Amino acid sequence: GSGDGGGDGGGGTDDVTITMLPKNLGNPYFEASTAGAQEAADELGATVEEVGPDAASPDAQVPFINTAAQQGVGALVVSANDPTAIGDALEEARSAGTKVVTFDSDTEPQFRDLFVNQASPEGIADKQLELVADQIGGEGEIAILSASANATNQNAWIALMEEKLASDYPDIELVEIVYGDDDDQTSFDKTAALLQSHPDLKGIVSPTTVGIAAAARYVSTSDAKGRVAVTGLGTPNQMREYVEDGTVEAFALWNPTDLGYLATQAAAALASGDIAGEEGDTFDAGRLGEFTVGADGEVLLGDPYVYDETNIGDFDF
Amino acid sequence: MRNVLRRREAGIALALLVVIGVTTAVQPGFLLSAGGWRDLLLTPAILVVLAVGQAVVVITRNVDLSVGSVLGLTAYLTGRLFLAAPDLPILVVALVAVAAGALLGLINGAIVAFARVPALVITLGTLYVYRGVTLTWAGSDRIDAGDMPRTFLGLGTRQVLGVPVLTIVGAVVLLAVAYYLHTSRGGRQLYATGSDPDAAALQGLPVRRRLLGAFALGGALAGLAGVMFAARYGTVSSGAGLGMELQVVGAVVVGGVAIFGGSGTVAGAALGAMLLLTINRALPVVGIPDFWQRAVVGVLIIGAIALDRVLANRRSRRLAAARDTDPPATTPPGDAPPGTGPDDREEATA
Amino acid sequence: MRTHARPWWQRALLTREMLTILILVVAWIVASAVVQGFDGPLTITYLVLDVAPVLLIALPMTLIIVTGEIDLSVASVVGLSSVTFGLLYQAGLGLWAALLASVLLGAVCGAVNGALVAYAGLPSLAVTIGSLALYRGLAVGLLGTTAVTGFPEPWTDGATENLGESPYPVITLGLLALIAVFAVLLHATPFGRDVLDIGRSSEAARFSGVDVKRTLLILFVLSGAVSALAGVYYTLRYGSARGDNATGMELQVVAAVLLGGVSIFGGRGAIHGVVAGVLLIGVLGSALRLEGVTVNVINIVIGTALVVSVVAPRIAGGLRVRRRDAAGQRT
Amino acid sequence: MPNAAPTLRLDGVAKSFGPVAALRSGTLVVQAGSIHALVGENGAGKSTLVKIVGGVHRRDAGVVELDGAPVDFAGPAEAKAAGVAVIHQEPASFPDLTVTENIFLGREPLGRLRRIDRRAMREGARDLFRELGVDLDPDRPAEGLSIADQQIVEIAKAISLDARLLVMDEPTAALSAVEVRRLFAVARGLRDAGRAVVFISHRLDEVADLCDTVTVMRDGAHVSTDAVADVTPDELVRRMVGRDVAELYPKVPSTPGEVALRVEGLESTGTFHDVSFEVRAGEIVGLAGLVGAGRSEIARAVFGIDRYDAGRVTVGGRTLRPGDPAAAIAAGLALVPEDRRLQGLVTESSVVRNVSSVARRRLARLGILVPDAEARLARDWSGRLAVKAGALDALATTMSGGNQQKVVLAKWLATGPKVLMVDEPTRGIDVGTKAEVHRLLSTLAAEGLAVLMISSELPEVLGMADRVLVVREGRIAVELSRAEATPEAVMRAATPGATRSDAATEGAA
Ligand SMILES: Nc1ncnc2c1ncn2[C@@H]1O[C@H](COP(=O)(O)OP(=O)(O)OP(=O)(O)O)[C@@H](O)[C@H]1O
Ligand SMILES: Nc1ncnc2c1ncn2[C@@H]1O[C@H](COP(=O)(O)OP(=O)(O)OP(=O)(O)O)[C@@H](O)[C@H]1O
Ligand SMILES: [Mg+2]
Ligand SMILES: [Mg+2]
Repeated sequence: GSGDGGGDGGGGTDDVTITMLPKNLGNPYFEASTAGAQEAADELGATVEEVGPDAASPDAQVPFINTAAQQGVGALVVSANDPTAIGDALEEARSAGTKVVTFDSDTEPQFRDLFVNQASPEGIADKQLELVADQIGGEGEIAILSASANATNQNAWIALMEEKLASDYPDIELVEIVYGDDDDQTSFDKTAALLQSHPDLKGIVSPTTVGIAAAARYVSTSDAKGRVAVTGLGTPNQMREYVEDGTVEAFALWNPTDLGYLATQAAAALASGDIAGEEGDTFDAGRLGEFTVGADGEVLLGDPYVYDETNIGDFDF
Repeated sequence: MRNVLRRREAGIALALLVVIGVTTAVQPGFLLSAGGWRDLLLTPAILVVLAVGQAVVVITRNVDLSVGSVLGLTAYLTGRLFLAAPDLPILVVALVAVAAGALLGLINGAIVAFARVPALVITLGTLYVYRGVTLTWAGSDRIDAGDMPRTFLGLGTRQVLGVPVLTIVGAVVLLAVAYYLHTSRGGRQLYATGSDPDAAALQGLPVRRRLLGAFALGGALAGLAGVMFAARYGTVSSGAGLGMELQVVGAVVVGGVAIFGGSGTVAGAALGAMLLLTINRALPVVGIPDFWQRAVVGVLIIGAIALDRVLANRRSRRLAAARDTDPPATTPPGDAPPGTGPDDREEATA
Repeated sequence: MRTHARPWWQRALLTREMLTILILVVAWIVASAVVQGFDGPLTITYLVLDVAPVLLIALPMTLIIVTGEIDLSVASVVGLSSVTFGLLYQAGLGLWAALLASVLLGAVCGAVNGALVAYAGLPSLAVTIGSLALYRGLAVGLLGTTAVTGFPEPWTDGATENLGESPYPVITLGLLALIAVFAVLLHATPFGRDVLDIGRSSEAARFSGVDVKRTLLILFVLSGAVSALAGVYYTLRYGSARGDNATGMELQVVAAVLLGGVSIFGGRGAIHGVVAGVLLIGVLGSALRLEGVTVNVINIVIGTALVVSVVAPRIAGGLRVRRRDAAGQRT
Repeated sequence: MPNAAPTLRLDGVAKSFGPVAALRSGTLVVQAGSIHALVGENGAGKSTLVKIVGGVHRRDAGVVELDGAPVDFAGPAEAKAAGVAVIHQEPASFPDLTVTENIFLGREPLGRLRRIDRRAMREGARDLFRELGVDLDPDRPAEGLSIADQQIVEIAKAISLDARLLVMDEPTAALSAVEVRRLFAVARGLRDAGRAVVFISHRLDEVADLCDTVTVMRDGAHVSTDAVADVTPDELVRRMVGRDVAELYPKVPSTPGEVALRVEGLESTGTFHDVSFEVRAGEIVGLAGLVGAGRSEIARAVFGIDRYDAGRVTVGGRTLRPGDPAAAIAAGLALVPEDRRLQGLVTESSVVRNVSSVARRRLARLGILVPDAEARLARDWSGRLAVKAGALDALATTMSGGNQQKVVLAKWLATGPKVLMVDEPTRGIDVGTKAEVHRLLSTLAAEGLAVLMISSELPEVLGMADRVLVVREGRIAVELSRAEATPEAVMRAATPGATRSDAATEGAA
């Protein structure tokens, strides 16, 4: 590795082309991360192009990965819809010389060069449990509204939350996990079903931005408002309405713009040969400062940030 | 015929009551809480409106697969209108969306009627096209609750005398269309057109106008459903209504509208929509995991068509028997039954 | 009496299939000239890999649509077979045995559709919308939140590997073989003639001694089995058995078949047209993606192509149609 | 009257369908208060002319006048509005609508707020049926109506239009004698009320009975118009064909051989009962009876299209599996069904495909069809039967009825059958082709084929059959030898509870 930490020393970034491949288009979370990617690319003089399927499924992502390989782009920044299903395509892209950076949702480590992690899974799980425990007074029934049943990151967080619940929160019972497929309507209807089947439910944790907004929308208009707490991971714009009307007390999220920014910086560093993605490599990520590659090729953005009534007005994404 | 049809709709209504009854027995809140009662009425409202429109199209022996895409486009349009002109009266926005839906339906209808090409193919094409237009227009943009007026979002959940506003909208649409189909010349001609399009042309019925009307109505109702979607869910992304076409067709079929046109009622279609969604909500309550929902819905659809076949068979047997026992005065007596043994009926529709 | 009203070259060229083939050739030439990266060897590799499942399923679908029926449950059978293949492998069954069992299950799924359509006489459009939900529900229900992965390398590689140094994946051979089988079946066997006759008049076919019900059953079984085969391919290609694999693919398949000139009313269609239709969608998608065109525009292009492919011949023949006054033609 | 403009006047009307000139020069003058017969061979252009008058087709050239005023209908609705009612050759009813709705479709009586007045509509239907002397339930769906009843609904519809011109395109083809008489009474009533009626039929006896004027058409052109009383049926036939018809029933004598088809105790609940008979090689057996007696059903069951509850069918000593037409074909059975376009032919297929549609299984080598084998077979057989078509790849739908029937016969003869069942082999076929078909059947029988002929035309049965089986209410009422088979005897056996005189009249009809 050439990890001398000098992103500006590489000089090869101005002709780097980067393809940004989110889970799906039409998702404001990824819109924010792509904005960050664009920002980084502008600073670096690289070009970034966002492509993606209209529904979040791995088979729909593969043709875009193939296309990136055909075009011979310098780097591919992707949020994986499945840890293995897109692996082959990624490997082919890498063998065609494209550097692969996953962000937001990882593949198995052998398929990519780097994973830019928004927050450590433990950090995310802990934060959400903290929030919900706080909001329901430390005891009662809670449920989880997840994205799709196969989403890697969701499942990892849920597993950690279950562990932590068992050890640290004996009075909180997780009664059901449902899947809203990151679809507004499905998530909305699943929330309704949750409240229906668990009349004593005290809180809903939704570790996905689509889910938490749908859950908040449902709860805000039902008699569960004020009785059932909604928290999880959401974006300020989607949640503003529900924080203001009191449905939601507080929720968490890292800054997706920063995440896209960091992933693009890392991708550019890889593509220009500044780093190789080995553990211990360091690179300069513009306004975010210097980052070090950790074990398994992971780069950690930081801890999730808690949004509530007091600070939500400061954000617009 | 009336009686049999009535029995068909009564059957679905009964199934619906059984589902509600059983689920309520397991979990009283399903019906007997304020939220349960509201959701029971509110959840199917959008699908009911779509199913009524689809039923009219199917009655003419066509199908409109683009309704999900039309819903997505008009729901997004609704949001954009509010963003562009926050002071626009809700009614105006709704009318614009309905008109847009009618226009999209009219495009389908015009291609089908004038080029004389199958609706299944055309609307499969416009399913992609309309969705593509929404995606292009919206990109990653999304309409959030904060983008739309509170009063509008309120319509999505408000109740009048214990009945949600959207449910009232669905009921009004249902009654109006049912009344039209039953009591007007145009309505009967829709049935005739679906029953035998060639004969309709030979009779000089305004087949094209009827087809255009049916598709435009279907589109307009999909547009209305788009407005309802925006009001109810509060967020609209470019994926709104994705894949809904098969659910709507499923509801129509469950409701006893023959897929080959000419028979069935919009009331049946509406009941079919209610049954599908209520079962969806009931399953988790009675302890069947989420994942198996679709399987149950599939069994329901197949069961409904099979039931229709049984009823139709029984009806033709009855008609045949009537001819045998009570021969018309002029036809020479004879006990040769019509070519309507079970074998024949199957061939006719296979 | 003359055997043919038109000389052979007119009969060969003035067909609906030729139109699709022509458009395919033009699209290919234009893409090679204009789209950067399209003429590379990877294009062919990815094209074949991408269209393989749709192409596979389109073959039996062609025969089904030619009889005037339709099978919308195919993508759900892909999902179900993917799940059973994965589960059986996980349970320790050999891969060949798992493959065979999955294909058998697909055949059973097809047989259920076929029995309901042919023997119970239910409309296939409605039946297969029902079984679309049913089979997908079973697939998702069986596997729940999990996905089965970790299939042996030789198998997963086999699904994507190229033939030696050529740009053609190994599976090309299998695809060509199946295309040939279905082309012969439809165009050069008495069975294929029966299929066409059923599409044009199932009553007349029955009076000619065609066992209409059995023929339909066979077609649906074929459709189920081939879809299941596509499901296994899908699983191996992505190395992941999931209940939601290939969601929505049924409409792609139908679109490709219709683009290939098969009449949705039945009685008309040819395998070569369908192959061209499938490839056309693949080429358009590939070229547009390379141009950085987003999925929405690709949707619009495919949708428009479908509508135009049906409407254009009508407009071209519009004068004739108007003069013949179709209203009276069918009476 | 002669000074007033005729109700309908057509002059030099032409209509082509692509290359087919269906109508070259249609000329017809119909006076008010008259019933005008229009006769001609199949494909003479009668229906095409009717469709132009009814607004279904638009003419390419010529003049159409109603009461002296030129008209050019853009659609059937305009024709209706102008007082033209047409009963088309193929009744087109809407199976899902009730009989009443079928009759009043598009013209429903309206009540308050332009809503349909269902009671008035039902009363209207009742009145019409009373006038026609039929007893149909106005509220039953049209689905499942017999062809005869469908035709009656069409007639009721046409009458209810209260039109000044009523055109009936072969309305009697499916009607029983009683119904025909009722229809004639209605037609005469209309005539006496000063309306004009056009009547198309291949049955010249009906023409003589009902009409006052007759127009003959041939090859899409007008041939002659005369008072009915002035022309003999023979003369009409000569004009229709344009040549003298050789003998209509050229019966070739032959000696019956082995039993080729044996039917024993065939039973189908509600359809036919205890049907037993034999057909020997070289023999033509006629199956006579009233429409609806169940003859077609017997043939369908024997062939395996329909299932039966009891009994046995043996062909050439081999017992057939019930409900399996393929097995019947393999044993040497062939059925020319009664509905040519729906059952006999795949009309959207070419002549080649139709002729080879059964025999092609035998043409396959290792399951694959040898190129051209089908075309060779088709060329051979269409040549032998003198099928007239532009080319062998012409679609069957473009051919005239008679040629279509020859294609159906060719398709079955190509299988080399031992037993040929023909159901209404000459229904709706012109006299020239009819004679050809008869000669063919006769020759085939003489060559050793066993023929079972179902026909509602008594002269045909009597002229062709060696033996006649009379079916009444699903049972074989009597078997008559050629010598015993007089019209009276057949009709007496066929008509349930008929008096002698009744039977005699119907037999003559
Ligand atoms: N469209 C129809 N739908 C249902 N049944 C019909 C229809 N047409 C005819 N039938 C019934 O089929 C039977 C046979 O009718 P058809 O007029 O062919 O008499 P047939 O005795 O079978 O044959 P034939 O007229 O040659 O004697 C009759 O009982 C008639 O009521
Ligand atoms: N829609 C059409 N397309 C092509 N050819 C047609 C069409 N309609 C009729 N013809 C042809 O026009 C000619 C006249 O047909 P038409 O039906 O008028 O005869 P017809 O005198 O009524 O015969 P029939 O006694 O059999 O009813 C026939 O050769 C027929 O094949
Ligand atoms: Mg005619
Ligand atoms: Mg008959």
